[in-house]
Amino acid sequence: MFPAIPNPTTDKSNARFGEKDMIRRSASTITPPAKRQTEVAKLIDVSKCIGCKACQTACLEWNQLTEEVGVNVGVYDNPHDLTANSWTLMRYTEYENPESGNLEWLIRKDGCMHCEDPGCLKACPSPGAIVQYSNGIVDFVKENCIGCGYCIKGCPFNIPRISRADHKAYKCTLCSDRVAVGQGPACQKACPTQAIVFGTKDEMKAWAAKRIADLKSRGFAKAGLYDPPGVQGTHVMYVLHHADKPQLYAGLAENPRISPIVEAWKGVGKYAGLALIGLTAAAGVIHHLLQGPNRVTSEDEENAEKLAGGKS
Amino acid sequence: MSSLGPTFGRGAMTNSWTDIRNTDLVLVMGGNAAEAHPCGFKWVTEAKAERGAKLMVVDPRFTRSAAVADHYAPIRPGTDVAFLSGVVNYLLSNDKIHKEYVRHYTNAAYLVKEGYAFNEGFFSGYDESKATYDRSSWEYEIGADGYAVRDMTLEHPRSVFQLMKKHFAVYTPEMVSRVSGTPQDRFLKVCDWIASTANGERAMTIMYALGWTQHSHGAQNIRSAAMIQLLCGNIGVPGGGVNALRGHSNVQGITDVGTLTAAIPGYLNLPAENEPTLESHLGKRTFKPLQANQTSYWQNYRKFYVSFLKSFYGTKATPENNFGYDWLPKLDVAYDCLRMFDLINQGKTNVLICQGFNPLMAIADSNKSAAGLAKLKLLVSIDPIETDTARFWENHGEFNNVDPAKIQTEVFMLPVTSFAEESGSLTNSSRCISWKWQAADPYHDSRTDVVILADLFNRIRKAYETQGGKGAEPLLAVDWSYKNPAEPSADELLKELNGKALVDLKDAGGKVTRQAGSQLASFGEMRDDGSTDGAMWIYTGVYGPAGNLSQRRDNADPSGLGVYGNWGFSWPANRRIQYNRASADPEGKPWSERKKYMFWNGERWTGPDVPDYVPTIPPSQATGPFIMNPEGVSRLWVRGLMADGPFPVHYEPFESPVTNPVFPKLKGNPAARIFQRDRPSFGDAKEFPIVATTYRLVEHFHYWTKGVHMNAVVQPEFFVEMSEQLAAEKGIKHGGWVRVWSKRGSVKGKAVVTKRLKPLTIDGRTVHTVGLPLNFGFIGVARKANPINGLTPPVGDANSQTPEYKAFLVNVEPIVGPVA
Amino acid sequence: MSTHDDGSGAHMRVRRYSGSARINHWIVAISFVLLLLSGLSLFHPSLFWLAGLFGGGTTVRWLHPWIGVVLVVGFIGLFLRFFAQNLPERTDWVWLARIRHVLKGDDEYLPEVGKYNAGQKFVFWSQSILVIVLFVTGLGLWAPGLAYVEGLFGFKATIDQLRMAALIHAGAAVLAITIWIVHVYAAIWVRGTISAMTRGFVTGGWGWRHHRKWLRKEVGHDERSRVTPAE
Amino acid sequence: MNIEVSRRRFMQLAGAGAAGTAIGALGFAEAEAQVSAHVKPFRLVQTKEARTTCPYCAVSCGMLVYAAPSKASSGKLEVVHIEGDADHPVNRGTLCPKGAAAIDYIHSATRVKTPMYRKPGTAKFEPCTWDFAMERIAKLMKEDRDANFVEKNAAGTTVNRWTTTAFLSGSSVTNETGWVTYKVARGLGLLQIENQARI
Repeated sequence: MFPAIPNPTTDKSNARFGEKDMIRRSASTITPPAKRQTEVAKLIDVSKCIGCKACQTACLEWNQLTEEVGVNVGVYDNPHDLTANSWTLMRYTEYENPESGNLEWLIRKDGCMHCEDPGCLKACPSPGAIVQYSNGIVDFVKENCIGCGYCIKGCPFNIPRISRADHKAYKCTLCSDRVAVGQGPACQKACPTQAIVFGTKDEMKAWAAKRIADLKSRGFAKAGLYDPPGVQGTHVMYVLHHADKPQLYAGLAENPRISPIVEAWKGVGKYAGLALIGLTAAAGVIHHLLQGPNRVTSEDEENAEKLAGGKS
Repeated sequence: MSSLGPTFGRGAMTNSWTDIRNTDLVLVMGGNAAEAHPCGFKWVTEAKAERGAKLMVVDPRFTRSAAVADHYAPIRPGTDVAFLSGVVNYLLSNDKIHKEYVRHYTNAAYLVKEGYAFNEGFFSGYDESKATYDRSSWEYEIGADGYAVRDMTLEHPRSVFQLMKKHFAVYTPEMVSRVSGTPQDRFLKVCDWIASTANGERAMTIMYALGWTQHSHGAQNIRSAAMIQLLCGNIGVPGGGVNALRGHSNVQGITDVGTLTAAIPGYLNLPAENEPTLESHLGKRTFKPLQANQTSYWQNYRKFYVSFLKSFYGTKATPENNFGYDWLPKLDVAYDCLRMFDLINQGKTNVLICQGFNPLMAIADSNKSAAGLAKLKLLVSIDPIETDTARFWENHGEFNNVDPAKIQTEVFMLPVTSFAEESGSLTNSSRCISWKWQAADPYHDSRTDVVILADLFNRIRKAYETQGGKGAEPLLAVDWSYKNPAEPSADELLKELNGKALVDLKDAGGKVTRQAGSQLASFGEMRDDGSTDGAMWIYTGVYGPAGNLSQRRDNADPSGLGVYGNWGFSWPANRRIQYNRASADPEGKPWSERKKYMFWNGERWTGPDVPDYVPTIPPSQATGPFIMNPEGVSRLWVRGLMADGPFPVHYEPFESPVTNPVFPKLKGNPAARIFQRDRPSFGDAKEFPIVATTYRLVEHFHYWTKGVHMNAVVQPEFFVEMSEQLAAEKGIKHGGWVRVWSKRGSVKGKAVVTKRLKPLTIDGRTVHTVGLPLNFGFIGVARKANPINGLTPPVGDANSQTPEYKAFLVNVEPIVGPVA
Repeated sequence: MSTHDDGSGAHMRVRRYSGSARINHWIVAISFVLLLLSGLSLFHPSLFWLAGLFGGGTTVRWLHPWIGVVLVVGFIGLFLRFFAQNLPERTDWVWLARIRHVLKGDDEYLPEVGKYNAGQKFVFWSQSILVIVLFVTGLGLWAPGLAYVEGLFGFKATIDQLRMAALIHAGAAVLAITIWIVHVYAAIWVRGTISAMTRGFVTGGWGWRHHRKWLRKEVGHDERSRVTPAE
Repeated sequence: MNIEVSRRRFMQLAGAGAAGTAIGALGFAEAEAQVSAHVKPFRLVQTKEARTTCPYCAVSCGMLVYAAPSKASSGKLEVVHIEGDADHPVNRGTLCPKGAAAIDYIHSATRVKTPMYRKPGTAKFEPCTWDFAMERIAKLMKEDRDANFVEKNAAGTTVNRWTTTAFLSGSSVTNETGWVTYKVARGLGLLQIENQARI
């Protein structure tokens, strides 16, 4: 039994982390704090998930988001994709396991993975619009967001969405406001089967190990933890029955990392680009200094007049 | 509930939600706990994770419960009895039963009297013209001592045990597969796993819900399951039980309170008109023990009845007037909801009051219901939200195509407070009564149900006082001496349910044990002379001298068995596992260390729970653990307590794609509740070859949450689930529109084509099943849909009268989307 | 024929650009500069301050694409006006082969060129291509634009396509800026050029020195208002 | 509460090391007061908390309801948030998608705000007063009862029943409401009384 996190208090309490615990800030150079807070993580045990969507409504409720009533398109996934208001979403996959002959209904809660190396933050051009705290939470700061959508391209998991209403980017905050007062995220608290648990990252890894042992005992030899090294690990992790095939779970990235395209764009690209521009400008200046202006001589003018005169 | 009672003595979930953590094996069948009771289902995933328990799911669809199961077996809707009877046969023929338990704690040893018979699907005593059984031959052989005769060797051919072996022999794995469509290997795996618990070392729990009850033979589904649990010795033990997962937050409490046609609170009965006197009523129900030294708790029926009458009529109830017995209304027939809507449809009912009830959506055959509502003079809806019923007269295009001008019904919608705007107690599925506190002010002009009903009652009574009228006397006799008659408080009402001493109660020695005016601590204190009151004996103790125990919030669990004995109050007498005496062997020792719960310590019964037993009766007295039953034991064979037979029989649903493969002469349950008028509304397999079953979705609660925005967001629209094979056969596109129709009505929805539904081979034929979620309608914020019960048949279970929502016939075709 | 006194001496003036061409050019030029400034503000954190010129990053985010649209429309105008004169000729190769002389300003060693020399043609064609590239990739970065295009053609761009669009957009922008710098520098370095786009005229000497073939053609043409000899 | 204790025990079991890493104080190196411009303030501060039971299924989960004075409606206490009660032994703080969205039930677009009346043959509901509604309903019910109440059946047995009015009782009301409902309905002599237990 995963121990319940005690109920919240309504007394005034101060946030236990904030600005000075930032270790990364988009489009800015900052000095990270000397001491890092204990890293937190949310662990999603897909093998315990019943796909009830309590996480979805709890998220909407706590974050006071209003999503549109959609339609059914032949699947249980509703809404059909993450949106600026739906920060988490159950994705359902019907998988006929060729080894066991059993049908498996794989249900994965999609949402921000809170990467240790966040691609969104890397891509973000607006200073302070995306921050990463030393406990691992990657948060969007609405006031600083300009709505360019670069974070979407930067994200290896295709998570952030731009609001059509206010043109700001949104995604799961890991309920930073709740975590700040010692609570778990709203989705975690609601999860009926405690498929979602929350604690320090070490605790979550220990918890996952226990779950994986149980799954192995039930014939899932490849059960494992999804904490992808390509992004230096995540602060939202999955326990998967088929950890060798994450793509089975509605296309969970097999080896996520910040896309090389994004690396090229926001890494070497931006320096190379500036350098090229700078060099060209400098070349012009130097050329001008060395060569001086290319002036029209009076001879030229006379020749021209002659030409014109000759004609007229 | 009408099957657990006849088997065990009480009709309620045997164990508790938190006890499920102690199980080794879970069978989810006739329900979909993950979908309908997600937060209770956590105890299943907990048992899996912490105890290594296994989960099996048997369901027509691969459900959300199946998504986390270790084993899944498909089944054709309406064939659960065949499947479970197959398990019974497996256990008996392979001798995989818990022998000692069966011998001592069930009626396996009891001899059935001569004359009882079972032939080609019919029990002795069937009257075809009335479609009912004369149950007089379904009785034990009674010995000279007045007790039932037993054969403890279980060898006597007329012993229940031997009759059982004979009765179930036909349900071989081949037969089960032929009837249910379950592949034999999948069926046998279920049997094998169940058999692994028939030993007192391991326990299995069975979790079911409306998937078993909503059949014309629903009660017998549950009976079959109860028998399996008895054969395995899984009743009364931690992690065992037959757990009825009930629907509404307080449906257990409301069933206890008995707002049902023939009930009096606490499972007492409303008198019938052939019981003209109090004695004639009590005499039939004060059961004498059928075996020496048995508790036969219903011997106390009279005390509970009189205490009820004292609460109902107050000081006006006196020994001289039989405590007001004459004033009680007397039944001519039972007015269950099927009959109710039949009468409404016939125009025989003038006024309908719906309190938190949306019958247009909820009752079978919505078109029949709608036509009936239009014949009412007055319809009152007391509900926090607008219901489809309250707006039945409004035109909603093809979803409710009516002409308001032609409907003369007067309709009121009265706004009532929501759950968060009032205080009071609720009883959960596992009988635990807990208090809730008002959290917010009433929304707009809404008022509590209590204020509304008190206002109505006071107005009507005042009119009778001033103007007189028919039946004024019984009406004015009702006790209404609340501090504020306009608003009786929840506190005083719960006290009234609990009961108090009206005079000083004295023991045999004349010592005062309870002072006049003091609340009763236990129903053991109730008297039949009018010296106590108490509207509902089973709740006595919840508000005793120690105060309102439903408010207790101590979640300590010293035993680690999930007992939580100081959280709220669990009826009866704060017992958390019913029949828990059965967790020990006849000598009073636990069956095993692993399953240790209640045991005899040499002086008394002890353990983490309250013994469901007189705590001082020693094992030597051989008093049975099923104290409500006059036998003291549970019933594998239920005598005449059920309308359609003492043993379960496989009956096909009333609309079935095949002839009953087991008993070809049977056409549905011969004793089912059916009105002759409705017979023409049944379709046959030629016209309607596809089986349909209805169910709820986890994202919605019945017909309420289609008006709840967030729930509409996560599941916005009605759909029809079907297999890839059926979709291909009919040319239906995934996500495309389809029409589904039965003999009674038609609905339109989106097709969810899925691998989770597969065609089954039934008696050599391919049978398709479609799944129809029930949560949509024409009022709310979710997308509009036709009421699903426009399709369902108006036939009810023989015992509970529950309609057959789970198995009927339809046809399906692809269509162009509706215009509306 | 008319006379014109520009105060710098009485040189012959030759009309190089009509009024509408100049307006067209400056629309493109201004939008290019605005795009450059706003684009660079999102390109590198050290340049984010540029967004302040537009009222902040949010404005940049929505304004930049619309300026882009203006530029594209303007550029189409320029393209239609000038593409015929920018078609490559054999002399362009000679000119290119003698790029050393170009850089030294030794125009006398260069072949006579028409309205545009090979360098200018390079600017014209490369910017034409880059504008197309920037427009197409820009759509991928512009939510309403993308939604419109996806709706129009009924497809859904993959996230990798969008990433690639971002990368290409940035790369193309860098190239465009680089070429733009060459263009601006050339206009400054080659004195007498800017008036072509401000007042529409160049001196005859400028034409003689840099675009002699063009000048010959202009002179040989119907003179009305095109060539204005000195008094 | 013991849940807190067992949580600490878990932390140790799970090898998290020092007790300081428990979520309660979530290992934040600098746990002292720190006001942040970034992390949103916790929105339950200074709301009023009450413990209630979920209105939906029969798991009857414990819920915490947080209310605050309404701005729109003259300071009436209005629900602002609902979450599970972690102390409740059955649900342990969890809620299903319905329970977690219960606030939208309270504020549902289809919530009835005031008594509504539909006259025969008309096509709309009109608001009415409580007094009008209750008086009219009481009058119509008495008329029906006077017309159809049966004191004695054909055999002369006292039966005191009224079978032309039906009452469908909700199964989500409290036990106390259920009892009042029973008393009123049965007291009037009704036999047509049902709840959702059967369906």
